[in-house]
Amino acid sequence: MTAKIKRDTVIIDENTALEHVKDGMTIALGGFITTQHSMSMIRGIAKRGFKNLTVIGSLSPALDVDLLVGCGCVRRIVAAYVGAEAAAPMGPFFKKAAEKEEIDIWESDEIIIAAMLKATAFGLPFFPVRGGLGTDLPKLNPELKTFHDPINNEPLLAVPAMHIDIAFTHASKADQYGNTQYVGNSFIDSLMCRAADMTITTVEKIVSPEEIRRDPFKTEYQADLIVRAPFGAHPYSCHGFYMEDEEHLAEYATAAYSSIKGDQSSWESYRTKYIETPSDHLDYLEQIGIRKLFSLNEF
Amino acid sequence: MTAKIKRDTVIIDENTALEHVKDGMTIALGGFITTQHSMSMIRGIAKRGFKNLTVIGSLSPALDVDLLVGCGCVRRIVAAYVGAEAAAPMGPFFKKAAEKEEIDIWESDEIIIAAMLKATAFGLPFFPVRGGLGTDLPKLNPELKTFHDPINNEPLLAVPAMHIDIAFTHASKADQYGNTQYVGNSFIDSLMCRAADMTITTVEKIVSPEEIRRDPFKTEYQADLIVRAPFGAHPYSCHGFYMEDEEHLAEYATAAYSSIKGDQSSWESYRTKYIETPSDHLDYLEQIGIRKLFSLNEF
Amino acid sequence: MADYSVKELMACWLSRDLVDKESSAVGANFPIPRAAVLLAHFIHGPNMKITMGSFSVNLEGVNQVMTSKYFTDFRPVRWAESAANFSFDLFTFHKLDVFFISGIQIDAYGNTNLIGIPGNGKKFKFRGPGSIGTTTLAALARRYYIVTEHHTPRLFVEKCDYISALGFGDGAPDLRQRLCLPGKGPKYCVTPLCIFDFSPKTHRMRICSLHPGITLDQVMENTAFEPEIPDTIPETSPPKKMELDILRQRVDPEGLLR
Amino acid sequence: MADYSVKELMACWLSRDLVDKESSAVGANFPIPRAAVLLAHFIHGPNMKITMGSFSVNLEGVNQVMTSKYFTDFRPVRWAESAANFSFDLFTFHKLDVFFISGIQIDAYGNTNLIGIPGNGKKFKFRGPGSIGTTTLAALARRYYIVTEHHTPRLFVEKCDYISALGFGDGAPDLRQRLCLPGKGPKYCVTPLCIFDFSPKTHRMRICSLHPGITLDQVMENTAFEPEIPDTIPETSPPKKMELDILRQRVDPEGLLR
Repeated sequence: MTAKIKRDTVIIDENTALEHVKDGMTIALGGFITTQHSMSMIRGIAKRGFKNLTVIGSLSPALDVDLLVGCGCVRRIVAAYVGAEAAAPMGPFFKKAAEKEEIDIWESDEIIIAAMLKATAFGLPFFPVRGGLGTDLPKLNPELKTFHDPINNEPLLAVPAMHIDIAFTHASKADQYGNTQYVGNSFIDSLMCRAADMTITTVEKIVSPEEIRRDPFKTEYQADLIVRAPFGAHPYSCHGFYMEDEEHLAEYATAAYSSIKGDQSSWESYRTKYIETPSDHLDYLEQIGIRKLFSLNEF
Repeated sequence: MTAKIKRDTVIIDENTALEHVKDGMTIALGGFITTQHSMSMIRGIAKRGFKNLTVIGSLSPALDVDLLVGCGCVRRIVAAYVGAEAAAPMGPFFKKAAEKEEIDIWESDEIIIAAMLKATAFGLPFFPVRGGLGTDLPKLNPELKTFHDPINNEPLLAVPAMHIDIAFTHASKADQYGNTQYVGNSFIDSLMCRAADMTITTVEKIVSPEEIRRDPFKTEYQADLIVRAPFGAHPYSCHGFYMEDEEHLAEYATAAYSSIKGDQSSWESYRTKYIETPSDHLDYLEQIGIRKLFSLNEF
Repeated sequence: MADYSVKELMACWLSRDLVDKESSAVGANFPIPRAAVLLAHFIHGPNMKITMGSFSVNLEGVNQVMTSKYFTDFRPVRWAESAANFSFDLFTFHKLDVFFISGIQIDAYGNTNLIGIPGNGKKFKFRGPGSIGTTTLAALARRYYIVTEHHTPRLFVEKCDYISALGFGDGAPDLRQRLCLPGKGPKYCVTPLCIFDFSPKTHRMRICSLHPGITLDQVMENTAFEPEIPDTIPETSPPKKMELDILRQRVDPEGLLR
Repeated sequence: MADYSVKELMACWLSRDLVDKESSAVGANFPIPRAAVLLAHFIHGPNMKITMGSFSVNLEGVNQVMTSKYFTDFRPVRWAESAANFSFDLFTFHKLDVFFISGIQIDAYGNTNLIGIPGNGKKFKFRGPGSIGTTTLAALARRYYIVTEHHTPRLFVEKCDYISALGFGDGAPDLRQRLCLPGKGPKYCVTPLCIFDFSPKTHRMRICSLHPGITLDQVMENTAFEPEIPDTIPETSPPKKMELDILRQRVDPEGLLR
């Protein structure tokens, strides 16, 4: 009855996805602490050597952000914590770069970052919060402005919006049209995607549109681009799929700590093996090995 | 090993639930337009003749709010629309009370009400929005204040928080501890419950805690009190259970329109039959009849 | 004798102004814009982001869509890819491309009134239904259309008694920029008699086309303000057979627009 | 020789100050408060609103709880009644009853620092891990506890170099009211040597009790500020057998606190 028109698929490969990144961009990384970071994309960014990025971590990111600092990609960090808890209380490269003033830190706490994301997602110049009054955060981060509200004249902190070029998230599954669902918690990803100009999501599995429609209430957002990446959050966990690879996190932390103490050998070999040499994400997984990957199952 | 301590159940009957309502309170009613209003509670409020209520409708409520106006319970209304679309484009009692200045209307649109709920839920004195600038809303509702933001000096509207005593919502199911889930959309209910001091939720079904735990991501909020009320949203729809009872909505609208035109007979008989005489919600359902109720199934 | 109704004409005309990949929302109980969006989706917009009530749907491969009398109708869930998250999505309308607005008054600068009419020293001689979501959406959506099933002098006034949704205010050229509103305002006003657009200089309504069989005098008699009138006024392009076929078979099988 | 560790003492003591029906949140990798909350839940708080990571759980009938090394551990989902909605719940901490905070500096007025230490003309001679959620939670949660596994003069300072979480600022009696902060601030500071509370008049830390075997001199030597010292200082009440049994069998089977 009508000319055959077709809906577009948004699935692309990781190289094409990474062509959207440019030096100096502001990127937001989803997940939370040690789970669901889009590591295949983050390693891809590190490998390609992008520069002067502003990196918004997942409120409290893990060593995903530390890796980008260690690879020299970062000019400015928005994060309330950089570390992997028991596996590495602090990101070594983050710590050193902060102390050497090689990076700017947009000083904040998790809720202040979430407020910045809300302001951005809602198209508002700022979002008001109470936390931070009476602390040194406004001194360390002059973008946070104390003001008095127009209704009750109460003191509040205005958290400004921040333009975000790309959000990188890692989800359980998506269909070919970008509809994205999680087995577990999506943490701040939904808000991040609404705040960013573009969302690139790596997924454990691509599923049929019919599977997504089976429970449309589970759909968290519609990503602009989908990249298939099984074990895409490794060495972090992905709810419902695998847990943290603690050995790998320890290997990273050890290498990074020796690097900041002056011995570059183990960091160079880590970087060569896991970042520079693998041609793509699946090649990286080959380095990790099937036996290790399948040892990480939940429970 | 330890003294036997037990977790409390929060299931109560509708009479006990309604003892929490007092004259002059501010109550918020969940649902959206023609779906999922907690009608058993609303009819109970009308029957008991509470006075001077401030009623926050579900952004755009239906004739649930109109019924409370018609029964003389309402002093002030927060609603962006009062009507039932095709079944009755406007609430008759609302229209008459507005024109006779018998009620105050907190003039707004849906997003401005949602902003008020956000401010309240987030413990903020106000929430900033752009919509409403250049309109007559701030003139009609002087609580909406134009201000300039502390970051970019852009004009914005400050929507104040509003203290809410009780939120009444209607959900698909809950366990005995108040964990509440929906088959369909929960619209603004989650936000309303976080804004109110207390949440009283009527449910189609009470289910086991194990059934709730089967998908904890579906839990929208933990209600303070749960009242069992199958067909509790009648004559409105409840996603996954039943559709609007259009005949009943027409019966209401016809009665209400004759009342505002001066003929009280059909309104008095409606009110007697459906509000005053039934001793409780199940008695009301007997008035509606099983044949009618089971004709309302979805699809 | 036309083989289509004026509502069908309005829906078909509107559908041609919608673009693939755009997002749109249609308010409650508003059948002409709803039909326009679905028609565009079936004809040239397979990637349009369509909402039916609170659901995001895509109807590729769907032969026939039921109409909904109520915004919250649950049945479109069968085609839903996601459900509106009221916590987020009510606040992100600056990302919405297209919205549709009506009113109990529509004025020369595209402002609309859903609140009411004052009189006798009172706020409301006549109370309207309320602003619904129009106040915010008129401010934020990238563009919107004013659509009305009636065209009378009481509806089309020089100045709304109350403005519930801001069009171009008093026509000042930079009003929306001064208010920092992201939306560009109303693009067209579609009535049963004609299409108005807005003069780029004055932001005043301007006759864009007259529906087949309608004269300029008919429009002027039913409009209480003086719209701008260009030298030549084309006829509104009527529905094509292909459009009517899809409209009647797939979008409006119950014939609500007939 | 005590048959319990000081961490077990701290957890048991803290658990007694938690009340049934209260809501509490425990930050990442913070085993003593985590144990205190679960212990209170098992002993006298069946209606406590407990979070394990991002899940709201109730553990009635659960014999043994695994410990989590990571905040985002997915395994407590087995007991979850709901999952945190980051869009709402991160902004509603004024409804949270109880929180726990640590720091790389803790000062005489209960302010804490997780940001870092300046030096040599630089912002950071030593960069700390970051404020996590403490800035907001210290402002909003109805009360909080400062809990630390260490008690040294470098940690307990007169004034934090940077305040990341506000306790009582400079001790001004109405500081929190002036700032309109809903939270009442820190209630106790629990260390491996003693319990501090805060003088109601000065808001300065005051020794509340000394752990069994600890002398006042030991506390003073390890505290770089002068706390207020009452005339009589009781001994911190040690764990009861029942508490230790539940702690070791149900809450901390791996013995992280031993």
